[in-house]
Parts: sequence; structure tokens; C-alpha cells
Amino acid sequence: MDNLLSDGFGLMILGMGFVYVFLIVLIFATTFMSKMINQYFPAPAPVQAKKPSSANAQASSRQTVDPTIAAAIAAAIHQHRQR
Amino acid sequence: MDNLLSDGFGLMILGMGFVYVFLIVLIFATTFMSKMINQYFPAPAPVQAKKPSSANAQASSRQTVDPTIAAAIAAAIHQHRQR
Amino acid sequence: MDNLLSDGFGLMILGMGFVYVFLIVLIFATTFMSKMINQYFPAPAPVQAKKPSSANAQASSRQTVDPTIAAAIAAAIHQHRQR
Amino acid sequence: MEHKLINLYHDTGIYQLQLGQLVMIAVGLLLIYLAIKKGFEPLLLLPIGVGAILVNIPGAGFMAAPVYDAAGHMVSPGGLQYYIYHGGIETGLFPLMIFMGVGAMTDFGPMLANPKTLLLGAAAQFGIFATVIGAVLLGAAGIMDFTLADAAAIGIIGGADGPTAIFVASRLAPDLLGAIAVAAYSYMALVPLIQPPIMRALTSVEERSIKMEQLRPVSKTEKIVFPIVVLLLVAMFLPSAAPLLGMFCFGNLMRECGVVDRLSDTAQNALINIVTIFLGLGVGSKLSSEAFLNVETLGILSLGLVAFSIGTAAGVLMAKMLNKFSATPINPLIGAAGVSAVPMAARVANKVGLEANKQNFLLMHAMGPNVAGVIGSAVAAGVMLSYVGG
Amino acid sequence: MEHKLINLYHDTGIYQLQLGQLVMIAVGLLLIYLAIKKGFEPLLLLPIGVGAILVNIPGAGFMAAPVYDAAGHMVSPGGLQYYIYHGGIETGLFPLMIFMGVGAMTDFGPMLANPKTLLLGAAAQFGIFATVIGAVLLGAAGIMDFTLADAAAIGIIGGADGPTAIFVASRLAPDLLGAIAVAAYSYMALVPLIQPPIMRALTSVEERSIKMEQLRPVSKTEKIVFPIVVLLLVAMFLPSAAPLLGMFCFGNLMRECGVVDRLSDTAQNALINIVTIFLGLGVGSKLSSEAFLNVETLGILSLGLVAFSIGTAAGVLMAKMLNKFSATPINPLIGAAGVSAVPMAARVANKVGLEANKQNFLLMHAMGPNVAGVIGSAVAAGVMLSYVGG
Amino acid sequence: MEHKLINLYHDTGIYQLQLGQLVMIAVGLLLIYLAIKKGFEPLLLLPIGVGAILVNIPGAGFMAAPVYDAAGHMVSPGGLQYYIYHGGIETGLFPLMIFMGVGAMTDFGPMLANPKTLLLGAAAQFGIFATVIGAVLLGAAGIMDFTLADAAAIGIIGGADGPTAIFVASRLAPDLLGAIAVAAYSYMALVPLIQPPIMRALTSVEERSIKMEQLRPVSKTEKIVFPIVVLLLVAMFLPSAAPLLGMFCFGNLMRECGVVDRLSDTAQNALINIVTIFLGLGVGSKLSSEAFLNVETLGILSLGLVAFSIGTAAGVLMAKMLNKFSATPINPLIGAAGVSAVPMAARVANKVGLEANKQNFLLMHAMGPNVAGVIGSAVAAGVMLSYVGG
Ligand code: NA
Ligand code: NA
Ligand code: NA
Repeated sequence: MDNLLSDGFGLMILGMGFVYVFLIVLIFATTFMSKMINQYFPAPAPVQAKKPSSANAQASSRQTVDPTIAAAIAAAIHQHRQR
Repeated sequence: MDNLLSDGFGLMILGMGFVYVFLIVLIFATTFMSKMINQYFPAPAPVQAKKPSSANAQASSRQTVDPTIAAAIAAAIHQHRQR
Repeated sequence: MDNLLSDGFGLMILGMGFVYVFLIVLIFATTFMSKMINQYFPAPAPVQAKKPSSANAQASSRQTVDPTIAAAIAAAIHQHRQR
Repeated sequence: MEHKLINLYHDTGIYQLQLGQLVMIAVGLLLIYLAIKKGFEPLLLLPIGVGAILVNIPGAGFMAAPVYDAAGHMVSPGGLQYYIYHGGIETGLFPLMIFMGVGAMTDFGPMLANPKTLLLGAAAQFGIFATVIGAVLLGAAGIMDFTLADAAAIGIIGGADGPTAIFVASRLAPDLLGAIAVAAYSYMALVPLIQPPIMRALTSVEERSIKMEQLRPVSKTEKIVFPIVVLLLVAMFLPSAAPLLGMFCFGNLMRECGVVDRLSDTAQNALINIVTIFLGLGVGSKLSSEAFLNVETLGILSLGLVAFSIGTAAGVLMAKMLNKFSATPINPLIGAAGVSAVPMAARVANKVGLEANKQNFLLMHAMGPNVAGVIGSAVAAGVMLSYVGG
Repeated sequence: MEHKLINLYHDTGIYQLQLGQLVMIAVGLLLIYLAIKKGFEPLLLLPIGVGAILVNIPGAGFMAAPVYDAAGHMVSPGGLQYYIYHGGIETGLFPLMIFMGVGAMTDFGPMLANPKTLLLGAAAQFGIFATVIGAVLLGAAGIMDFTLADAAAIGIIGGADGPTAIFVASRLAPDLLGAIAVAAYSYMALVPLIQPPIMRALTSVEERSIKMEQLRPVSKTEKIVFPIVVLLLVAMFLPSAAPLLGMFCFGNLMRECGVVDRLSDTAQNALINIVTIFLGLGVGSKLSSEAFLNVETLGILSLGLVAFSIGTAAGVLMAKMLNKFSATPINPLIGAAGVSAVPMAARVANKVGLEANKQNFLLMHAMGPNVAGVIGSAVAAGVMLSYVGG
Repeated sequence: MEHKLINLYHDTGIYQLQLGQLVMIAVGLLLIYLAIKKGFEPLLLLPIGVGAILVNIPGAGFMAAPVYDAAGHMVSPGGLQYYIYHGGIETGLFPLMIFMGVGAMTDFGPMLANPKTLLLGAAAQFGIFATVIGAVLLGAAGIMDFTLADAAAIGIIGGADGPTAIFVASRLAPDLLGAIAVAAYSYMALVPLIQPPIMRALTSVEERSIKMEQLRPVSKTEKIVFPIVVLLLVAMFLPSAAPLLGMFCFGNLMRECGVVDRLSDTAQNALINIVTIFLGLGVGSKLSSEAFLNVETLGILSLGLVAFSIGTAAGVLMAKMLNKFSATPINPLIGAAGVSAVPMAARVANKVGLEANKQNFLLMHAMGPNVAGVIGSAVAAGVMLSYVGG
């Protein structure tokens, strides 16, 4: 029983320690990686806008797509899927 | 041989009996379910038109989609699939 | 060792021989097949244009699809996929 | 090297081919022809036909079992159809996945609008049990070598439902699986030829002209709760039908609930398509000459036709009877749709109805008994598995 | 025949049903209700609910093992859930495929723009280990029968990541898998209810109103190299986390590299959907009455709630501390997103932030700690597997 | 607890890593780099590269076999790549499914319009058998440790067809599978660099400028019947090629028949994508340091290059000869497309043709020998399996 308790605390200390160590190492690695890439392989243009999260993509497409076309497309896709 | 025959008739009687009993119970259960739902959780608006069978969906979309747009869509989907 | 070598040459001769025999037989079979089909089951209209290679399909669809519609479609497909 | 050349010759199909294999390859070609040219249920019969050819290529080893040494390492791998058949069909996994997809493609709306049509789905299952008796008689008379399990598996052809037939046959009569599956899908494709004469013979023009009242709208909630109700009734009354109907209801629940559309979409498309390809190849693997080229196959094909005819007749007669007792008119033609064969049988009912009255659109009304027939034959399958197995 | 009728009656659910099974069917119905009506993670909880019903149907044999004779031929096939559970969950294959798909759906851009947020993803894992201590205390006090492996598996609920929880539980505590998965997904669905009070209690209105600087653009190259960096660090430091994080990084690399879009698309759609359906049915198979209806389940559900709460608090407190030392302002609310529960927790942070300041859009800022939390809990899972297993 | 800390340290990659594993992880990174940055067949080389990294992570257990106790219960699960390799590659299932998908993506129209081009697809297979001799010589000279089976498997690299190479290697030389697959896909990617110098060296500008007559239209019926003809010829003459060509023809029949478009679509998309992901990870599992880091790999890589070069030359020379005897002019460049490597080699022929004559579009003409090369190498594979195995 004592053994179980001490094992549990061991797991907690080791676990949290390891999680922190790993993620701190990852912070340094990531920062270093970004610095190297942006220095030696700079992007021609930032692409952040290019891969929006799906929520954004849906929002933006909703704004730019004409509703009738969108309806037509949805129907066509449906039709296509049903084949 | 007689055994096989009597087993066969047994299966027929039991089988048809059970099918009828089950589906009659299902008629009552379904009717009761529909009554309960329409009484206590009435639908804001009927949705039958919303989920048409696939045959209908194809027919209706064929009528409403402009053929050029439909062709464009089909091509785009094809293109998209080929990626 | 000699055995390995002679086995290798045997495989080469048999292999190339068989490949040629098989494909020559296939040439005759194909030619015969095409002749029979075009004689007894002539196509109402040639379909070669109907099933273009994917490269062609992409090229042709690029030419015929209005860019705004194409963008709309791409967005719609993206949206559809994200569901 | 001459030795090797002779080996290569001995490996060829020409050297090894037996007459039975040649005939079965021709059967495979016939199935492919029917699928492509005649439109006989091509989604299944095309892969089955190809599978029949592949399994009968002498020396190709499509059904070869893998060989392992004593330490468990593979000495020689098994054939493609060996893995497909033993992994997906013998276990029942493929028919159940297909049934889930079919559930996700089924709209119970027309049936919920008119639950009485469930009775038509029950009546049409008489084809199943009449066929069992036919098979038992052939067996008892010593004409063919059918056990009760065989007879039950043959009867299920009358259920007019492919995955149900394959599932039952894989459990009760694996040796007959190929013939049963081919018969089931072939007759489903022949429904437009088999049913109309029977329907016309049993009804008058007046009966065929009966117009039915428009179906009431069915709420989304009803459609969601219905598969759960079916599942619970199955759990209570017929657990042996739970694999088939459980997966069917699961698929339908995914379709109707509206919150897992991406799962429903995959169940209806990518997943069911993948499984259909392999199911077909696996069923084709049972079309070996030993299993197919015998008098039993003739019996199965004849009995299957009888099953469809009796099922159609029973459905029509039940609908005539219902029409007498019902407050709202019922066109007897929709009874024929109770055999299932979704949606072909419902379209046939619609077409025969239009012949009698050009303004009479029965399609939606026939969809009710049509999907009821799926439930009905799954229930019948459950009874058979319980009766024969228990 | 009477004998057969009695057999059929003995086969029915009504005859065989035990109280525990009835209760578990009710639990399955509850999960389905929560999934459909309340929107509780329906993609998983709906299949789990159906799976729970199916496995508790008496006599349906969904978990029956196949029986082979001495020659290796199948005497009776296994049940659907038997094959799913032993083929996909016990082996770990399904959670790993899901994790690959999740990787293909994850955008590390916001995290790469602000790597400090990884610390928030670390802090929030304190919920995991605090829960381990809770479970160990319950076990040590003799109140519940938890081993260290059980405690570790229960703790992982605090990781707020479904596939990680299932993967760890399948390895450390298969008997608790059902309860752990249900708890993990339920609390993930409850994040919008659990987190806000804790977030408000630990922060002032001024802190919640802190505006953060716009994130720098992240280049495509950074996004491509990042999963490789993570994979190599995992290989060096924590191989026991390599299955989970390796597949996660593989999925993310397919997404970002831009040359295998068709694979990425399939990993995000057809494949993850297929696996999700089967994962759900397989997890549901562990919701048997023996495994679920006991006091340990109550412990698991309570501890899971504690885990989420402590994780949320630890994330917020860490963010408050970071804000003190950081050159650029950090809104403490985004710390709560470190528990993962992607993207729900990030949306909650955004919503609570908008309450305090209508111009304060935290969504993108919260996505950083949110995806960091996925890595954090996979690392924690690796430590546990190494510590408990080794 | 110190004990546990030491355990954790002993579990790390840093502690366990051997030089060979480090080198193989670097090889994996190189493959990923070539796939992403150089566009080397990324659909396969990216998953293979990731698979190579994963399998070489010390202690991660991606190739660990599952352990069962005496009663058949799982004690510890196997690794992901163990299941993939033994389930999908050792059995041959994955290459066959890929081949089905490739069949569904192949248009035989250009070849049917000009069946003579089948001879070019035959000639280019000389690369395969010349390489066998090369490998046999290296083996007979004692320089490398190659058996006849090894030599045959290495030769198939010259077939320029990934799934065929993997299928043959998995049967004849599983230990060399990793190196063979990597060589096959790498050289397929390098076709635009390897082929043009050889093509220019063996042809004059006039020959390269030859314009070919427009191809006749091919009817739908011809396209449908062709795969059936191939399948029957294979059944008659070379059953050992039936698994590969049978699945290929099945896929092509699904594509052309027009009645199973949903199956064809799935075979070309969801199914082939899913299998490609797993095939790549499984092939990567054979990139262990023991199997890869030896002089045989160098031999395989060199011989593969030789195979491609000889195949290209043989195709061009055959086309020159055909041109002499043919009524209609044949541009010798299209002979190079006979190695297969679809559609890269056809594009290369087109490009080199355009250099010589800006109005000369050879793409469609080169597609004929290109797809003929796929049949040719599958036939060669069948001969090898029969000759070496029999
Ligand atoms: Na039926
Ligand atoms: Na987490
Ligand atoms: Na080739």
C-alpha cells in the first residue's frame, strides 16, 4: 500500500518533470528551427493565410460563394456521391 | 426423412409466425412512438421533403442546376479527385 | 556457382522468350478482338474523347471552367470535405 | 533448362485446366456479361464473376492456404481470395458492414407514414419458408442432398436481400454460398421480369388503378427514434437477428441523427464500396466446379425462382386483404414490393401501377413495404439461425 | 416442434436478460441521447452507445470468440465486436490510425508562431498526474481496487484526448477501458461547462481582457520541418511515446508537405471515419455490466472530472506566471486550452475572453496551447507506459 | 524511484541508439527530403521514409511481435509495423490492391489503337533479365551473396513498377524488400534524368523528329473486352502472373464497364490511398540497419540503375527496328516508354520529342508502350515466380 503511494508520487514527479523537460526542449528546438529556416530558407511570401483552419475556410467560402452556385455545387456533389 | 419434413414444416410455421408477430409488434410500437413524439415533441416543421430518396435528389438537382455549371462542377470534382 | 550462372541464363532466355510470346499472342488477340467488335458491334460514336487521361481532363477543365466558378467549387468541395 | 521449360509448361493453364474449371470460367464470363450488358446487379455480380474466373485458374492459387513452419514463420503466403473469404465472409464481417451501409442509405419515412405496410413486408417472407419446404421435399425425396440447414439457406434467397442471404448461407451452408448468392442477386435483377405477370394475374385493372392517399409528413425525431425501437425489440425478442438488424439500425441511426454525417457518408460510400469489392471476390471464390457444377445448383436456382414468385404473390394477396379492412385505400400492387429487392421492387410496383392508370404514382407508397421487407427477411433469418443452430 | 418453440423462447432476450444487461442497455441509450440531443462528441459517443447496447443483448454473441476444430477449421464464427476489439483496439491499431488522422487535421501554425505556449500545454498535464495520485489514494485506502497501472490509465482522462486515453487504457487497464473512454469523451464534451467557472475564479476581469499581439506569419517550411523535429526528439528522449507521436507527426507531415494531398485527404476523411465507426463499436464492447457496474466506475467518473478541473487550473496559473515574465502580454485564459480537447477548449477560451472584452479574439492564440496539449498528453502517456510497464 | 528514473533513462533513444539505427534514421530523413523537396514519387517514398525512421527508433517496438500466453490471451500487443508488414505485405494483399487501383486508373485506349506498341513493352523488359544476369554474376563471383531468387527479385526493379517489385520481392527475397522498393521508386522518380541521354545517344535528330499518325478512335466495347482477353490469356498461359494481372484487369474492367463507377471511384481513391499509406509504412519496416547497411544494398542500387538503362535502350532499339518494318512511321523515342514508370516515361518521350521538333506531340503515342510495359513486367514477374519457385 505504501509502495503503491510512493510509486504514484514517483510517477507524478517523473511524469510532470519529463513533460516539462520535453516541451522546454521542444520550445528551444522549435525556436532554433524557425530561426534557421527564416534565415537560410526565407519564404517567398507568408503562407499563414493559405491554410486557414477549417472554421475559417468555411466562413470565408460562405462569404465569397454566390448562394445559388453554392446550392448547385452542393446538389452536384450530392449527385456525384450518390452515383 | 420424416424428421426432415416435420422439421421443415416446423420451421415454416414458427418462422412465418414469428415474422408476423414481430412485425405486428413493430406496427404497434411504431404507431405508439409516432403518437408520443408528435404529441410531446412536435416537429417545428415537417422534414419529409428534406431527406428525399437518392433517386429524387438526383432528379431534382438535375432540374435546378444550370447545365454549364453542372459540367464545370463535374470537371472540378474530377480534377479534385485526380489530385 | 556454374549452376547459378546457367540458371540465370536459363531464366533470361525463358523469361524474355515468354514475355515476347505472350505479348505477341496478345497483339494478335487484341487485333482480332478489335476487328470482331468493330465489325459486329460497331460503336454508335467513338468514345476516345470521352475518357481522356487525367492530365488532359485537368487541362481541358482548366480551360473551360470560369475561374470564379472554379474557386467557388474548390471552396465548396473543401467545405463539404470538412464536414 | 529443358526441365525448367517443361516445368513452365506444366505450370500453364492449358496443361492443367480441367473441364470443370473451364465451365466455371465460362460461368464467370456469363455473370460479367449479365452485369455489364444486362445491368444485372453489377455492383455484386461483376466482382463475383471476376472472382469465379480467378478461383478457377489452375495453379494460380487464389484460394491457397498460407503455410507456416513450426516456429510460426510463413513459408508460403495464402491466396488473395483465401484471405478475403476466411477474413471477411466466413466471419460474417463483410455482410454486416454492407448491412450497416444499406441502413445508412435507407429512408424509413414512407414506412413510418404508413406502418400497416409492415404487414406486407411480413407476408412476402412466405416465399422464404415455402422454399424451405420445397428444398426439404427435394431432400426428403432423395432427389437432392439437402439438409435442413441447406434448405433454410436456400429459402433465404426468397428474402431478396443479398447481404442477408450471404450472411445466413455462410453460417448454415457455406458450400452452397456461391450458388445461393448468385441466385439471390440474379433474381433481384430479374424482379422486373418475374413480378409483373404475377401481379397482373392476381389483380384486376380496377385494383391496380387504386389511388392511395398522400403520405403524412414524418418528423426527424420519429426517424431518429425508429431504428432504436427496432434495435430494442430485436434485443428483446430475437437476439439471433441482432447482428444483421443491429448493424442495419446503427447505419440508419447514423444517417438520421444528423450529428455524424461524416460517418454516415463514409458508411454509404467509401466503406460499403470497399467491402462490396471484396465481398464479391470472396463470394466468387465459392464458385468452384465441385461446389457449383452439380444437380443441387439447379435445385437452388429453380427454388430461388419459386421463392421470388411465391413471395410476390403472398405480398399482393396480403395487400388485397388489407385493402378490404383498411379505412384508406391500399393498392394491392405495393404488396409485391414487400419481397424487398430495394428499390427495384418498388419501381416495378410503380411501373405496373402506371400501366393501369397514368396518374397513379405508387413509388413512395411502395417504398414502405419495400424497406419493411428488409426487416422481415432479417427477422426470418434470425428465426432460421436460432431454429437450425439451436 | 414444441421443443423448438421453447428453444426459440429460451433464445429470446426477454428470457435471458439479466438486470445488469438491462442497465447497460440503458447506459447505451443515455450515451446515444447525449450524443444526438446534447451534441456530446457524437462521432465517438454514438458508436460507443450502440456498441454498448449490442454487447449487452443476451445471446446475440457480439463478443463471442470463434471456435476452431483441431484441424483449424472454423466451427462457429466469432462476433463482430470480438473481431473489432481484438483486431483493432487490443492491438492498438485503431487509436494509432485515429491519431494519424488527427495529425493530418492539425495546424501547428499558431503554436509555431508562439512556441512559449508549449509551456501551457505542459502545465495542463498536471491534471493527469494529480488524478493518478487521487486514484492511488483511493486504491491505497482500500476504497477501490486500483493498481498503479489502473491509476495511470485513469489519470490519462485528464489528457483530454480520446485516442491517447484509449491507447493507454488498452495497454495498462483493458478492463477499465470502457469507463475511461466514456469519461474522457464525456468530459471533453463538457469542457464548455467545466472550464469557465474555474477560469473566472482564477483570473480578474483585467487579466481576461488582456489583448495579445497578432501572431507572426509562419512559413510553409517551418510547418513541414516541425513534425520531423518532434519525431526525432521523441525518438531520442521517449521511445515509449513514439507510436502515438510518430503516427501523429506522420499525419501532420502528410498534411503540410503539399506533395501527398490525396493521402492526407484520405487520412482525414475516409480512413479516420471508417476507423472511428469501428473504434466506437469496439470501445462499446467493454461496456459490459461486470466491467462497468461497480464502484470503480464511479471513482473513474469522479476522478476524470477532478483531472479536467486541475488541468484547467494548472494551465491558467501557468499562463498567469508566464504573463509576468513575458515581454509580450499573455492572456491567462489561453492556459485553459492547454488541456487539449481540440478545438473545444480553444473556443471556450475565446468565448470567456469575449465576455470580458468584446474586441478580444483569443481563438488563434488559444490554438497554440491547445495543440501543445495534444503533444503534452502523448508525452505523459509515454512516461506512464515506460514507468508502469518497465 | 531513482531506480525508475534510471529505467526511464535506459528507455530513451539516446541510451539505446546504435550507430546503424542512427544511419537508417538519416536514410529515412533523406527519403523524406527527396520526396518533398525533389518530388521523388512522394506518395510512396514519404511513407517509406517515415516507416524507416519509426522502425529504427530503439525501444519503440514498431516491429515487435505480439506475445500470447498459453491460453491464447494477449500478454503484450505487437507493433504497428509488425501488423502492417505481416498482414499486408508478407501476404501480398497490399501490392495486389494497389495493382487493382492502378488498373482502375489505366486507360488502354492508346495501346488498343496501336497494338504493335505491345512489342515495345516486351522489349523494354530486357532490362529485367539483363539485371538478373548481373546479379547472378555478382553472386557467382562471390562478390555479393545473391541467390537466384535474390537475383530475380533485384531484376524486377527494371520493371519500373512499384507494386510488382514489392510483390515479387516479398515472395522471393523478403530480406531485400526494403532496398528493392527504395531502388524501384527512386529510379522511377529519376526517369527524367536517366532516360534522355540514352534516348539521344541511340537516335538521330531525324528519327526523334518523326511524326506519328493520329491514333484511331477506340470504342467503349473494345476497352471493356480487352481486360477480359488479357485475363483469359493469363489464365491459359501463365497462372503465376494471375494474381498481379488478374487484379489489374479487374480494376480496369471496373473502370471501363461503366456500370460500377462507384466501385471504380473507390478503387482509385479511398482504397488505393489507404493501402498506399500502409504499404509505405510496411516497406519502411524492412529498412532496418541489418537488412540495409551492407554491400548487397550497393549492388542492388547499382544494378537497378543498370536495369533502367538497359530497358530504355532495348525499348528504343526495338522501336527503331519496328519503324523499319512498319507501314506507318514510328518514333523510336516512344520505345523508351516501354519500361512502364507510368506516366513519367511517356512524358519524357514527349519532352525529348518536342526538343527535336516543336510540333511533335508524342504523349498519347507513348502511352501505348507505357501501359504495355506494365503488362510486360507483370508477365516477367510471373515467369520468375514460376521458374524460381517451381
Ligand atoms: Na425481404
Ligand atoms: Na492534453
Ligand atoms: Na515494366
